[in-house]
Amino acid sequence: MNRLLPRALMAPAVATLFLWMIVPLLMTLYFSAVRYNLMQPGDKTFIGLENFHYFVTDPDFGASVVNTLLLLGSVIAITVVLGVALALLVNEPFPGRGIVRVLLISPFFVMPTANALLWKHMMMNPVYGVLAQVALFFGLQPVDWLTEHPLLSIILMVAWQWLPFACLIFITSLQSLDRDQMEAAGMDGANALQKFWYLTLPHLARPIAVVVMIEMIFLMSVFAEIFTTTGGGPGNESTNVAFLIFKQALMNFDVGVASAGALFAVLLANIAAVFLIRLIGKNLD
Amino acid sequence: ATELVIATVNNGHMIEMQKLTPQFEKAYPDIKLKWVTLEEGMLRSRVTTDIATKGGQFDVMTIGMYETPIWAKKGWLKELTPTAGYDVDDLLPAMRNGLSVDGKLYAAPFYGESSMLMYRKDLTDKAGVTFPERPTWEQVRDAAAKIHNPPNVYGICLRGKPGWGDNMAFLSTMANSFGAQWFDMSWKPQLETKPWKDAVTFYVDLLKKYGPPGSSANSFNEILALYNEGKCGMWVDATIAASFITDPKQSKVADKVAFAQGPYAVTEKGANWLWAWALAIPAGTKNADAAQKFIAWATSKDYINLVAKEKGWAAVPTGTRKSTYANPEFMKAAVFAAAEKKAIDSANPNDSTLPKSPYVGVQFAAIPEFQAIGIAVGQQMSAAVAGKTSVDQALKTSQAAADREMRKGGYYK
Amino acid sequence: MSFLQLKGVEKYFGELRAIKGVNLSIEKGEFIVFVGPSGCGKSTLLRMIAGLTEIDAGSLQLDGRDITKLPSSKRDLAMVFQSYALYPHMSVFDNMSFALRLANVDKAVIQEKVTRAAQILNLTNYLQRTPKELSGGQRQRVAIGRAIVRAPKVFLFDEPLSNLDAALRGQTRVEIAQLHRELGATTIYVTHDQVEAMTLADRVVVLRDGQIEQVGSPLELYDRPANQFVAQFIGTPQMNVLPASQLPQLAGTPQLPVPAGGFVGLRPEDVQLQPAGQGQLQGTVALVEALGAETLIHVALGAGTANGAKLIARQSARTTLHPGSAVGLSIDPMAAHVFDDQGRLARPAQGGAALASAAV
Amino acid sequence: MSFLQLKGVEKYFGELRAIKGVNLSIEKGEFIVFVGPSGCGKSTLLRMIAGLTEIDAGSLQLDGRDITKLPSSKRDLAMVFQSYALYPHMSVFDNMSFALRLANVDKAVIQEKVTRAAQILNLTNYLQRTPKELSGGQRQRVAIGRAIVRAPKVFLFDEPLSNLDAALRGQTRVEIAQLHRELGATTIYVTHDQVEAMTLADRVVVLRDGQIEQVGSPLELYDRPANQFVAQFIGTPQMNVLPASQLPQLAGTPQLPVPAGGFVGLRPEDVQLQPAGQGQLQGTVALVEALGAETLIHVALGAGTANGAKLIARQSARTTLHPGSAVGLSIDPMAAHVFDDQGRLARPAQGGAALASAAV
Amino acid sequence: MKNLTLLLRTVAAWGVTLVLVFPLIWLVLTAFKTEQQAIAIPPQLFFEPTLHSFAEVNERSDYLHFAINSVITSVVSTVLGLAIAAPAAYSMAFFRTRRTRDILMWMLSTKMMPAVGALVPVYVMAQTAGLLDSLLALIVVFTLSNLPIMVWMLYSGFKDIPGDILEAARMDGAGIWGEFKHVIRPLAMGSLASTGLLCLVMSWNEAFWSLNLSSSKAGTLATLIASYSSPEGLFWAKLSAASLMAIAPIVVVGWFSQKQLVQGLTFGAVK
Ligand SMILES: Nc1ncnc2c1ncn2[C@@H]1O[C@H](COP(=O)(O)OP(=O)(O)OP(=O)(O)O)[C@@H](O)[C@H]1O
Ligand SMILES: Nc1ncnc2c1ncn2[C@@H]1O[C@H](COP(=O)(O)OP(=O)(O)OP(=O)(O)O)[C@@H](O)[C@H]1O
Ligand SMILES: [Mg+2]
Ligand SMILES: [Mg+2]
Repeated sequence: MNRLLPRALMAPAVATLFLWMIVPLLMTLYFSAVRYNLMQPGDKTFIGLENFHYFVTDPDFGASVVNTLLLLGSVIAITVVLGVALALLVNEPFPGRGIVRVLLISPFFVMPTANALLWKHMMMNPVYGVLAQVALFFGLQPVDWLTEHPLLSIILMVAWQWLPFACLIFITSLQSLDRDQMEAAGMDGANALQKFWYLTLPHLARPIAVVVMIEMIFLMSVFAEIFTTTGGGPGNESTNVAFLIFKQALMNFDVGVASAGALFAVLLANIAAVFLIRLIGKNLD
Repeated sequence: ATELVIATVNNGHMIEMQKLTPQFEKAYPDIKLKWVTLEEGMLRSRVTTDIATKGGQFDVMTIGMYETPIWAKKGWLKELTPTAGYDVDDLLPAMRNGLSVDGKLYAAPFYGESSMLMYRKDLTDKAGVTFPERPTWEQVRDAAAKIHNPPNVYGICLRGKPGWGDNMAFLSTMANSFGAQWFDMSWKPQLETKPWKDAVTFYVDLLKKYGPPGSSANSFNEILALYNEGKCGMWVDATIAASFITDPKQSKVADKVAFAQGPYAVTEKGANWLWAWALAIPAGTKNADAAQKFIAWATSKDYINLVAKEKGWAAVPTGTRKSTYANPEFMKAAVFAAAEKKAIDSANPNDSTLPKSPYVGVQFAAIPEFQAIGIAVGQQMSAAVAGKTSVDQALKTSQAAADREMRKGGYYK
Repeated sequence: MSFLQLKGVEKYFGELRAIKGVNLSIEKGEFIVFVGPSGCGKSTLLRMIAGLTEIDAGSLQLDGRDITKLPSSKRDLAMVFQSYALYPHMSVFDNMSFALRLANVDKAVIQEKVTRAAQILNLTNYLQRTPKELSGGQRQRVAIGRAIVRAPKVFLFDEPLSNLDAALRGQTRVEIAQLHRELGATTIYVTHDQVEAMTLADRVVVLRDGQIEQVGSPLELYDRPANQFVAQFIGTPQMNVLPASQLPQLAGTPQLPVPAGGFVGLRPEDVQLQPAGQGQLQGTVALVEALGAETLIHVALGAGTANGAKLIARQSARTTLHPGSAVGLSIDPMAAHVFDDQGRLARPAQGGAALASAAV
Repeated sequence: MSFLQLKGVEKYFGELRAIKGVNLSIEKGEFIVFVGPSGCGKSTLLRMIAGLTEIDAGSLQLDGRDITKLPSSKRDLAMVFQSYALYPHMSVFDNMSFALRLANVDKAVIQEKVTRAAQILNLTNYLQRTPKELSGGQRQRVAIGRAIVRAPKVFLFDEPLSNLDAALRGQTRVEIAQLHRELGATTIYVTHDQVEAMTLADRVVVLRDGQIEQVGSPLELYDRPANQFVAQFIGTPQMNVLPASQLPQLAGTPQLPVPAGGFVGLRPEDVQLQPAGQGQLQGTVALVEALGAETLIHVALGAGTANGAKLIARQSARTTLHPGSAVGLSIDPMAAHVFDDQGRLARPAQGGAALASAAV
Repeated sequence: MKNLTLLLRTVAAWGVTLVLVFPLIWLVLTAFKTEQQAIAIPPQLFFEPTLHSFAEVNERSDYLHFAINSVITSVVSTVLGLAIAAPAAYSMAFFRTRRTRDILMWMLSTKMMPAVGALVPVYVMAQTAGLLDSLLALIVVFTLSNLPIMVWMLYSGFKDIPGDILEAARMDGAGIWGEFKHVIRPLAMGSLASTGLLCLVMSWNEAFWSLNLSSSKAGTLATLIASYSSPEGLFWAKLSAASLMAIAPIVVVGWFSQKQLVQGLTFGAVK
């Protein structure tokens, strides 16, 4: 019974997840090897690796990989850096801290589509948008965000959404920072900055690993924001792998190529994950 | 009662139709309507996924002139069999043809459109510009230069948002009038030919000099908002826009608009497009009878009268029936009516390019591969407008992309 | 003037006056131990010296310089926390060298100092481990090592051994004593452990309720406690203290004059067991604790004394007594401490087992 | 047959043979204490009895029934964990009544049992608090209370007092002794504290490296340790054990015959200080620890003995000696333990301070 | 000095916070404007609020219908997810083996395939099962896609429970279920709650699957927004109203459970 019980408890989760993974994966594998366009189904002829060939030779492919990594890297960097800063800021008491915390985490609860629409139409619109109005107020030329800095705009939107999450986790973690250690460092002659660098930051290593891991999982497949705002453009400047697959699947309706792309994305994600686990893995369990 | 699930786009006329649900349900008490209203791109992907996988989630679908013939040929759509009272022959021939395959009607036009030039009479007058019935692009550019006065008003607003139904719809017609075509008779893409280069160069210049900021992200709805705010001096787009910009409830410039036919450069052929949002029944539905009834209702003369009664004649869906244009009340209320009818009548999907082309469609080519090509090219054009790439480079990349797709589609080796 | 001087130091936590005007002079090189019941303010006082807790009133001088307002990072003190407060992500070496690195000390010098400290503390083989790979005692030594590499003006220890098990505690205690002898640094040490206080201290400071009750060498406190509180706080098992009225046989005799309402205090080793019937007091054995080298006998006093009075006797020899055995107790009146009705010492013990002239 | 019987019990952790065949019989009502160095397997053995750790070989019988494979929830034992392991989300009452509630005992009965246990443990006023609102000592008592309400067949304690401070520890120790007298329940108690082991145990089991070294009453172990290990493990300060070769003046005399390569063991209380020049041994004082009631004198043996040999002497009287003073030591050879070259006891002490006939 | 620091901190914290939530504040303000006010230049901070946009949104699509679907799918998938994840996490935390870490990493890796890539397979599966446009399909998909994170979070939370408390319960006669019910569940309430909350938020906000697997019956609030995601003339106020209606419930839930969330999101960081 000692051996069986743990497995029995694990079974539902493992089994369902396995099915959830394996069935689509197998079908995806199959689709990726046949010609399958939703606009003309029926003739699913086997074409070997042609779909993969088409996917990786897509003119947007290189850019999309770069953009994916840029998006991933920048958002993670922004949320971690600002998240730590914010968490430190609100970790000590000040008037209204409770309200500030509540407000601070609000963007996390906004659904991605609403987030994108909000930014696209009400913040970044070059004519009516708040940012344009602010620029005009200061006598500046309004910036056409989505056209001139499409990827940056996407990064801003996504970071805006994920910052609260990172912040929340860091706040949690800071609460368990040992006060004695801080005092000991004080007695050792450390100033505030040194305390942060030598104590707080190492203490945050684990939550940072958690944030990086979770954000990576979610950011790999960001496309709603892109679809709603820039549509991957102009050109391919804000196309990432997920959006490229989306385009193949739901705009070109080429399921074969999209499946090849999805497999590629799985590969990419796993490479990133392996790399990441090497880097921060021991912080994760 | 039967529940009909209707997928539709979030355009003004459709939303109006949705609001009239009670009227329909009163007339057909055993049918209940369920609406799925989506943005155009999402609608297209939802509907395509569903019909292609035989998902059967929808009983009535809103589709366009592009999908109708393709899907009908595959047998994915049920033929429409309206009763005599429906008066099929009242449908505008251009529309009926575009939605029929082998003489059988597979989708009923809910509203139809062509494209035309909509300009601000007050501004052109002030600038001393007058347009002939169908102006040339040169004339349009000169006028734009005179009117341009940012940030109060921009010379001209044109579509720039990438998408085969967005910027490419407009740009294709513009290219047609410069003498261009998508494919030659051996299905080779023609994007690096001179007419395309001329057209795109002209387009990009025009928008860069006299367009509003953010043009590369603008499509119909975005520009409509700008236009209604009085930010656009001119606009070449779907005729259906006319009913909105002349509606004082929405538009600040309702009384200052005038219309001309779509501008041309080399030829008038294909200088304005033809499109219809139409209602069709997927083959897999179990509620075909009810769906037939609903479509007959929604695209009937009575429906148009109903909208007229509720919202006034200026707000009725246009571009579908001869009888609408024969109605004096409508002609009086809709200042754009004549121009619109003329535009629709002048469009011919089967002969829209100066050189002979193997495909059907004015602003598209009705082949499955066209979507992917249109999207890829649209993306390049949008990038060119945004100044992210040169026109030559954009066309070169476009040509390569199109070539890739056509090869993949097996049109040639 | 002395090396470290506290003058009228006070601390308020809101309403609570946690430290109520403490005056204390500490000489250079002294080993001072703070003892007192839980909550009496030992840690608070130590933290005020360290600069971790603000001083609300009074002044603090170190080496002739007023440091009342100086931040702790500038005071040049080293503290060993009860919780060790090691930096969990740093190796032992890094933990120990942290302060020096912050002070930009030369690498070679750091290396040398840490190596020496590690040698003294027997940590040489663990320098590359992180704290969680160490046993409690080793961690403790790292915490001490972190303090000694700096050669600070004053060492502060807050119950440094309380987390250790008994064996390790004894061992580390000896190490600390040795260290102090070697380094000769001024040290203030908070503990609630009797043995630590007695063996380590040059002077013990007994605190109670934010105030100093008595300051003196360990044996001074043991032999001449200023009051009943100190008397009972120092020594295990604690001193037997009984109201004089419960000991009519003893109290009030010429050798043992007790003020009205006063108390008599007897160290367990000054209570001698006799066969029943002999000695000044009679009682029954309640509990016998044989510890090997010594035996503790709990005796409930019998008739002639008030109900329930208990005395503990301690003797080196084994006993054959059992709970229930009747027994007599003989007490040298000169070995008794006398306290007045306020608990103040009225007369210290004049002799007794402990003070008996030593064999040598 | 005895109440609780361990027969050839073994435990492997992977490669590590943590318990190497333990045989032990425990009688009903006995108070057994396990002692031994850290890592010797005390906890493991206790946990095997509790059913928390599987038994890999051997058998375990309780009250005539084989319970080797029985899950712990069915064994009817109660355990007091070193960490208390109180349920942090339950009140004291709920903590104590948890087992009874699981067993569907009648409400009124639960109420009564808990009330009584709370009375015994002085917890009546805290029944509605949660553990984190209690002091360490109170938590400890709750943990004990949780065990006693159940009136289990056997009580298991795993170092229950190690988290307490010295004062509380002494107090709780007395309470446990009293409880055991009152309830008379069979008890197995793990500790590394000398005093606890000596005062509480009926029999002490000394473990080392997964094996039993010796079983016996506390004084048996103190007086007749089976080997050098037990001798040094029992008693603080520990027994002085020196190779016979370092004590030529003593070892090998007729009163103290020592086998070749053997050792001589001397309890500190059996080492008498003499003025320099007198006694069998000469040395210099290295350290004096005055504990009040007693004094420990560390003496480094001088010329005539091998380098660095040290002896600790313990005496009740104060001393005027200082580190560095020359001193003589006299030793009653009969008080010495003799061990052979394997460390096994060759001859126990025949007399000495501790065994001197008691005054009474 | 102290006061100055406090002042600076207060000003900085409030400043940053207001900037960060400004878009949301703006969204709320816009929702109560008329369309004309919404795009007025310069932007209006003070105006007479109107509920017109809300009425319009509600007239066009039955808000309550979508909201109820959202509530059902997110709550049920959360509960279901907890029910599946908790035993697995329990097993991983208390019966740790060498495989545990690998299994956890594998679970997390299943989340890395972009949803679009699996659309057609999942669509076909749902259709085969006859589950298109059903709440059940959404619930299953939400549950499964949240499962890895839930297992991870709960695992971390469970690991923080000292093992000896469980042993104490065992000694007290608790079986495996008793242990879970009386000890683990109450002790892990914090992490169960925060895991549940996070899951609730993720399910509520899920847009891709709800959009693609539902049509009329099972649509959630995320699909409601989809019909406002391209402009229709003047639509800023309507868009704001619709967005506000879609996000308000979950944001409010988030606000009220902020404390819970902060305490539970430890991912095992409390040592
Ligand atoms: N930060 C604080 N806020 C409020 N009261 C405090 C604070 N620190 C200590 N106290 C109170 O001040 C008094 C002295 O506390 P202190 O920690 O100095 O006691 P202690 O002698 O070290 O006790 P222990 O032996 O238990 O460590 C106690 O009553 C305590 O409750
Ligand atoms: N779960 C385990 N897995 C592997 N080894 C273990 C485990 N538990 C104990 N051990 C090993 O078994 C030996 C005995 O451990 P045990 O905990 O019984 O010692 P102990 O006598 O209780 O020590 P302490 O006094 O430090 O508590 C040790 O070497 C220990 O490292
Ligand atoms: Mg303290
Ligand atoms: Mg142990």
